[in-house]
Amino acid sequence: MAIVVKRAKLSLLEKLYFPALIGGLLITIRHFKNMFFGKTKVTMQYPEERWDEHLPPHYRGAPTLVTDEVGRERCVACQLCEFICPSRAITIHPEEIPAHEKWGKVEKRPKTFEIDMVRCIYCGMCQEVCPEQAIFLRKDYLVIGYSRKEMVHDKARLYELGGVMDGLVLKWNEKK
Amino acid sequence: MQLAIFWIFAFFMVFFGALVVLLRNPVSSAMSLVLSFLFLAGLFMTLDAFFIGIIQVLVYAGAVMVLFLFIIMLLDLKSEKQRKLKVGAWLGGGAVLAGFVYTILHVVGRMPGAEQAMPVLPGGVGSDVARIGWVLFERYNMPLQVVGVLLLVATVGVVILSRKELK
Amino acid sequence: MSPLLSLIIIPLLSAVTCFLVPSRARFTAMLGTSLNFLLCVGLVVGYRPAGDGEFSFLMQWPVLPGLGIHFLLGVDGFSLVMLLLSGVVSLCAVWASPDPGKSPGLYFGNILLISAGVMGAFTSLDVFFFYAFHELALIPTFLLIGIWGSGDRQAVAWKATIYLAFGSFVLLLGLIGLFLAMPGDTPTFDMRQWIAVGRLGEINPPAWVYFALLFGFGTLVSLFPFHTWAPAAYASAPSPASMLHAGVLKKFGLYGLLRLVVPIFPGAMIEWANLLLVLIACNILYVGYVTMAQKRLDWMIGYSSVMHMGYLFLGFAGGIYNTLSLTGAGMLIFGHGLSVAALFALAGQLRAKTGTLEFSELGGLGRVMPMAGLLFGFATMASIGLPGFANFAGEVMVFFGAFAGGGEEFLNAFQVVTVAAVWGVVISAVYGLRAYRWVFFGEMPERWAGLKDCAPGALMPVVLLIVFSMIVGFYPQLLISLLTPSLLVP
Amino acid sequence: MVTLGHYLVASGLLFTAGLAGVLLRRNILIIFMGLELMLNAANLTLVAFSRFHVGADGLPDYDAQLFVFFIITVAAAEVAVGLAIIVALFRAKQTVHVEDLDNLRF
Amino acid sequence: MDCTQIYQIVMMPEVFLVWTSLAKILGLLGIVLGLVSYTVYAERRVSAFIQDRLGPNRVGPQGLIQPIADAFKLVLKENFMPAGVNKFFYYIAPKLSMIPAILVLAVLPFGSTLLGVPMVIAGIDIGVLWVFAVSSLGVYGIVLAGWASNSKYSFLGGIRSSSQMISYELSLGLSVIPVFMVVGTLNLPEIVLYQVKNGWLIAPFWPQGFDLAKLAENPGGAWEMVVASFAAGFSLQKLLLWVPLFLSFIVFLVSIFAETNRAPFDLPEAEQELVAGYHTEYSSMGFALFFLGEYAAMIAASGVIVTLFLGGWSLPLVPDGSAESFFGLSFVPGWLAGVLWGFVNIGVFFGKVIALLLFMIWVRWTVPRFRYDQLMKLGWYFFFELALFNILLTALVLIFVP
Amino acid sequence: MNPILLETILVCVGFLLLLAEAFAGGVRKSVFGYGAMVGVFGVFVLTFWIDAAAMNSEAAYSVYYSADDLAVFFKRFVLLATFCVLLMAVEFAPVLQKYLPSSAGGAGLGEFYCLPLFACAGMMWLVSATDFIMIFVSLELVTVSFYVMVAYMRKNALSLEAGVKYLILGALSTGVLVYGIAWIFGILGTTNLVGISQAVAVLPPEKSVGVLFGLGLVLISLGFKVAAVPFQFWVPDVYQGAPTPVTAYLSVASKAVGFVVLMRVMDAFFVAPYYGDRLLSTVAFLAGMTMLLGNLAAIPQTNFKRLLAYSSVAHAGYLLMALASVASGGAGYAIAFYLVVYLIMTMLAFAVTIVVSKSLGGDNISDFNGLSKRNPWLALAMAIGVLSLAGLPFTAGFFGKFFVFVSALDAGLYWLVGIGAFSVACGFYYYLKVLRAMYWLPLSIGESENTRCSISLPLGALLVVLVVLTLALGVFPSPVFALMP
Repeated sequence: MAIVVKRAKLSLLEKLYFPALIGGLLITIRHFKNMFFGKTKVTMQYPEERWDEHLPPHYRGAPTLVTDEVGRERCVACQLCEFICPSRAITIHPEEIPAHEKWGKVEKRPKTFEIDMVRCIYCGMCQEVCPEQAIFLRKDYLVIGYSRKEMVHDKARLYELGGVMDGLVLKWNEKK
Repeated sequence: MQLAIFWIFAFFMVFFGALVVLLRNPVSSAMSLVLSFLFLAGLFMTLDAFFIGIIQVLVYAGAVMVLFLFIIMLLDLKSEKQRKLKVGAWLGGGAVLAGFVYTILHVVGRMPGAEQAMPVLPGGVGSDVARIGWVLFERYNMPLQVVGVLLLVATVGVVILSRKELK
Repeated sequence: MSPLLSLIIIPLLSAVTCFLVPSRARFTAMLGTSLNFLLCVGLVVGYRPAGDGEFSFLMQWPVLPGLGIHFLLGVDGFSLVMLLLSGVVSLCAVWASPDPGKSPGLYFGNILLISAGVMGAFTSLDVFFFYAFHELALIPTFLLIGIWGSGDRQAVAWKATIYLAFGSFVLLLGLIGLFLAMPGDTPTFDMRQWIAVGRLGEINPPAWVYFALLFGFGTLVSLFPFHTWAPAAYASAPSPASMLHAGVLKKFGLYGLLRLVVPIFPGAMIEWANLLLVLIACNILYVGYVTMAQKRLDWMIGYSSVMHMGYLFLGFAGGIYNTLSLTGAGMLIFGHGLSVAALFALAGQLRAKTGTLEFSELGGLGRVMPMAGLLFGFATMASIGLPGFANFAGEVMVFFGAFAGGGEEFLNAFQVVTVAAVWGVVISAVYGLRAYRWVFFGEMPERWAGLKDCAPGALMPVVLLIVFSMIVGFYPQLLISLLTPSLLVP
Repeated sequence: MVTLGHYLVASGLLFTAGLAGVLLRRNILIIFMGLELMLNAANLTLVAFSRFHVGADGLPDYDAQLFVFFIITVAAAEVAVGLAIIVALFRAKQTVHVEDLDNLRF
Repeated sequence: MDCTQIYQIVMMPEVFLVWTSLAKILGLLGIVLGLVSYTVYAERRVSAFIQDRLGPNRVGPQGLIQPIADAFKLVLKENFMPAGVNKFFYYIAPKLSMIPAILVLAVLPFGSTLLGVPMVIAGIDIGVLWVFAVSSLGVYGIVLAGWASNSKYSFLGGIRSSSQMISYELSLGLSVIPVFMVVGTLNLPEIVLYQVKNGWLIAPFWPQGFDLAKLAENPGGAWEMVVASFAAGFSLQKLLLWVPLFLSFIVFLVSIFAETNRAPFDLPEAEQELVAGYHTEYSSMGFALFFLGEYAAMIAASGVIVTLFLGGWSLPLVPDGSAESFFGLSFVPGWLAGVLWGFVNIGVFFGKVIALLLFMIWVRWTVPRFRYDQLMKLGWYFFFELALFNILLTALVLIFVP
Repeated sequence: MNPILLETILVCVGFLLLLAEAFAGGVRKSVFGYGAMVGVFGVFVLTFWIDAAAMNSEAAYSVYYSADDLAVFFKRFVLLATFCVLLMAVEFAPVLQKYLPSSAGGAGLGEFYCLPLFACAGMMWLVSATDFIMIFVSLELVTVSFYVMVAYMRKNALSLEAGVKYLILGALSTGVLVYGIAWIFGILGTTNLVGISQAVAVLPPEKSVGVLFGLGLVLISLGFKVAAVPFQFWVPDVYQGAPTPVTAYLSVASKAVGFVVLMRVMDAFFVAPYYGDRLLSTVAFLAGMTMLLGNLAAIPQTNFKRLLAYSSVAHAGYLLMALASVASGGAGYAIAFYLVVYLIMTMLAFAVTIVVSKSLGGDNISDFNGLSKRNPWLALAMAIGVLSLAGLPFTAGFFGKFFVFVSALDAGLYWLVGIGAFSVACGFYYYLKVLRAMYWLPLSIGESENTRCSISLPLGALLVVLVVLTLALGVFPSPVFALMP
């Protein structure tokens, strides 16, 4: 059913159109003036000014892998993040940790861990799902590169970005 | 110089005038007509009829032909398909046209004043617009009124004929 | 106001009344025509010639003085004869008309319009109205034939109307030519002045005018090559229309010829006499033979009426030389009008009774319709021109006049044609009597056994016509005294 | 030297071109354009005559230019009405070809 | 051939006319084309400011080199021709839209005189008519572009544009008639001169009769002079004329918006409805020409408005280029003073034009777009009648008020 | 009263009606029709008070506007024609309405009643015009009004076709006219008819070619306007397609003013026998062809309006014949009178056609079948109308033809008269076809005699008046002559 919207009845002044027009012009010129004399401050001059110090605590940047305070990989290559990732940005090849390694107690670790940043949508589900609290979205927003290849973060880069994270639950700690 | 200008303008005027008839695409025809009118306006200017020349551009090129173009586009007329050529009609038409051209040449050829050069106008007489204005309002006031009524009738007519739904 | 005006107005008013009150149309028509008839008789009785070439009962209204057109009425002897004829035939036509069936108002109204037209034509002294009144009959005829006619009525009506319209238009052109040729500064359409000017020889119209008039009048009277419309039209038309048309209206042309052409074109008439005579000979002999070949009564009567026009033209052609011929023509007009009207009336009755007029289907009707047979015999004899009927007087005068017309030379054209014309009488006797025999004598087909004789009311008009014819036939002087003064040779 | 004859012949040819459009083309719009060409040829003739026949004061005859003015005005009105009719026709018959205008025959 | 001979040849009237005209044409074209590109820049900047943004400010200081960068970008892009277009008209349409706008400039007096040369390319008697005639040709480019592109959006844009321009040409033409009735000439330089003498037409009781030179001679009596000149310029007729002339100005201004397809009448290129209207299918230089054509038309139109209503190159205090002294400065010789004043006049003219351009930009980013039927209604039912009525009003004032 | 006020008043009436129509919402549209009629009639009455002396002879318009007797006579003529047309238009409204795209009842009718007023004013100007500029301008006013009126029924393809054809041919004739005028102006240096006749009188013969050329073109164009063969081919289509009142208007008023212009133009050139002779022979030739072709082509027609169209061509032929015989002196009267009677009888025929087509939905001759049984009086009126067109005595048409032929014979145009006689006979043929349909032929199958055509009171009155006039002028034509110049 069609909905009939009644037109508002305009007064003569409104019908004349010009007062409203002038009113509008005044509004826009005020904006112009404020902008012109620098009263309005809304725009950040980006490359020179950066967001970094203004970023809120809950900011979700690029996903990264972290090590614990002792330099261990926290990731156990459970592949839950790969599974949950909505845009299929994550690719993990697990491998067994050879027993001769220093932290050879647990059976698996990622052989390769790649996040395709062209696909990543910064949703944070990988962080949420991670049982080991090994993957974190950090505050890096400048994810740039000259080629697609560069946009794929491999394990080394992920750890480089993620750095060390300590003070977290370490379920397998005693085994390590 | 004058002759050269004349020849250029006249040639292109007639050339584009002929193209109007010869081209198959109505839009091309219309645009040729516009060009023909522009050169015609140029010829008017060579005859020191600036006002007429400008009015020519203003009314014909600026309004009438836009209207034409508008209508052609509105009706979405495609290039004319090659309909069956009516030889009789073309021959008859051609004969009439040839006869007409011959008549004109004959008449002009036999006209005593045709060889006369363009008289020089006295200098410093001011704008021809003003003089045409004077003639218009002093001498031809009544035809002007008649034209006014004519325009009124045309307006009413166009509204009647083209309005989707009469109210 | 002249009584002549009432002659025109009565039928007109009656016609209008017929249109308005169709149910009483026949009565109205009878009333109107009777009145007119009585008026005509009264006029004839009361007429006292005012002098040679003078007219009585004059009345004049200016219509277009600038062009000399007046509504001018007046009569002399000749017109009175024509009026009498019109009066009688009009009355008889209405009287004898069978029941029209559909739209009686239109039917009788049209008949009355024709009547009014002829009355007007014969009383007008203004050439313009003389012509105009004749045209008044054109459309009523068209309608009468087209609606109530028989046979191939539509085509016939069409042909006749176009023929007549064209002929009369040429006639009009001729009249205009004559008008323009009139001497003097004041234009006039006054017939008296035209005649006077003609008699004085002051006018010399161009030759084409003569031919236009001859063609125009000739077409109306069915002169030989232009006659083809006539038999068909008469055959198809309802009987009153044929009666009026063949009996009266057609005579308009001759009236005009005698009235206008004779005084004005003596020279042309003499110069082109031979041409005219050839046409007349054809008219009598050729058409006569064609008449003999007819297979139907109505066609026969139609052709016979065309053939008899030859005699009239002979009278006209000879009229340039002597009055006798002209008077004879006038007389013959009267006689022929009566006889042919009577024949058509009877034919109409027969058709109404039997539904056919084919000779091959008829025969022996005299046994069941004795009165009709008797009257038909009288009418046929009148038509042949046996003594005792007006036709005879007319024909004799025409023959004498025309024979003498050609001058002293032995066997000149006039004499040859007159002899041929006399032979024509024989021809007409042959076909007339043969038709009489075929219809009323001989073996009667079974299907006609039940026929009744015509009602007296239907036969009375025929009686009236024959009686008139016989009166004049026995006492021609009655008309001659009226005709001669107005038909003096210039 | 430009003479009156030059202009007259030019205008005559333009007129002929217009006439050719009217006679030879079957598209009403093109025919209409041809008519405009004819009118303009007449305008050129008028202006040429007016320019070559100077009056006593040495000026062109402005009556003719005025006439041209009227012609242009009237032609514009005519075009407006004409195109309205043509559009209406197109709406009714979906054609602008004179050959398709065949309803009126006996 | 020595220098004097060359000088003589150069100063022959015909030759002089030719080369001065050429110089003027080149100069004006340079200015206008520059102005065009910077109007585009201004549009972007102003719109940004109005919307609390900054706009282009990277290329060059405050982004001032941006137009040049844009130009390079456009030229270097691929000139893409879609399938199914009518090639000839597709190719020619952008040119057609550019040419008329530039031709209009020919009759605009963009300055007084410079070394005795009038600063107008062609000071013809039918100047205003020329403006209308030529600007009315501008529609062809748009219409043909719309039609030739073989795209529905373009086509609709072209159709809209043509009917819109025809409709508003009426009120445009009618609205300036009061000006001619008051001034009595169609010659644009003369109209400006009239305004120099009698005050701007937008405000006909503008002071008259004093210039800065006189003021400089008698600084003490400055106030009296100003008052006196106001009084001299004032009359009842002028006061009353102000009404119709102001109406004229409004109608003309609004019609110009419609004629140049500017918001709020930019239906032919309404982005939300028609993508970009008639130039949807154009890229590279074709697109650029349309863009430039539009802005050139704006400049030309502003020039016409300035000339007709806003006193042309004149400021009340600025004498024309024939003045003998420059602010009474003794070290400036007479001829130089003239030249300087000439430049000042040119500057004044373009200053006014720029002001108007800014105004147009300002309006564009303020007013929402009209609906198509509203647009037509406004033109035919309101401005047309208003312009007619205005003529009548002017005539009445001119006749009945002395 | 100054004669120029007449047209002014008429235009003002039209203007006011248009305004009233635009702003008065609920008024019945026929009111505007009657209003227009009142206006026309008022102006008609005013024509009897005009005083040519009131025209300022100093004024500019006196050069190209003449209020001589001819002009006044034809002004009245045009006004009467407009009056009849308006009456018929009111009657025709339901048919018109059917073919207009309108939701509201009566939309678009108001304009239909106003347009004739403007056309009428144009024609009044035209008959007064003595200058080619004025002639052109007012002629165009008339023509443009007719473009609109002819194509008015725009949901009817016939009307539109007629409109387009009239448009093309009208514009063509305009172009030719203008070109012709340009040449005449070029050689003679003036557009004023008086000036032309002065200039022609002293023109050296070697200059006459151009004038002759221009004059020929003007004649061609006016030939289009008066529908002379071979420029008649638009006539049947346009007449058939146009709304019937407009057809009547076109065939009467537009043609009449065309003849007035033709007379005025020819008059200007008669001072020089060089042109006079050529003009006369040309016109005579045109007249002959027109009569012949008009009549012959009318014969096979089955549509009554188309028949009337050809008959109108034929009548143009008779008029041209009169025009060709101006040597006789009475030709002017003949033309004027002929046009008057043509007005009456054509209006009569068209009025009946409107009644019939409104009731029976068509205007073919077969739609008249058996009309005499249905509406005897209507049939009688029609009969009188067509018989008058055929030129039967005692109808006005006869006098018309009579005068024409008198003047033609007077001028010695015998061959033309011969053609004329033949044409008249043809004319009888096709007019009788209508008579045949009405009186002879039975009703079409499935129709009863009781379905009568209803006639409204005003139209009935008009019919009666026209019939009476037809008959009265057939007997007594002098009143018309009293009004004539």
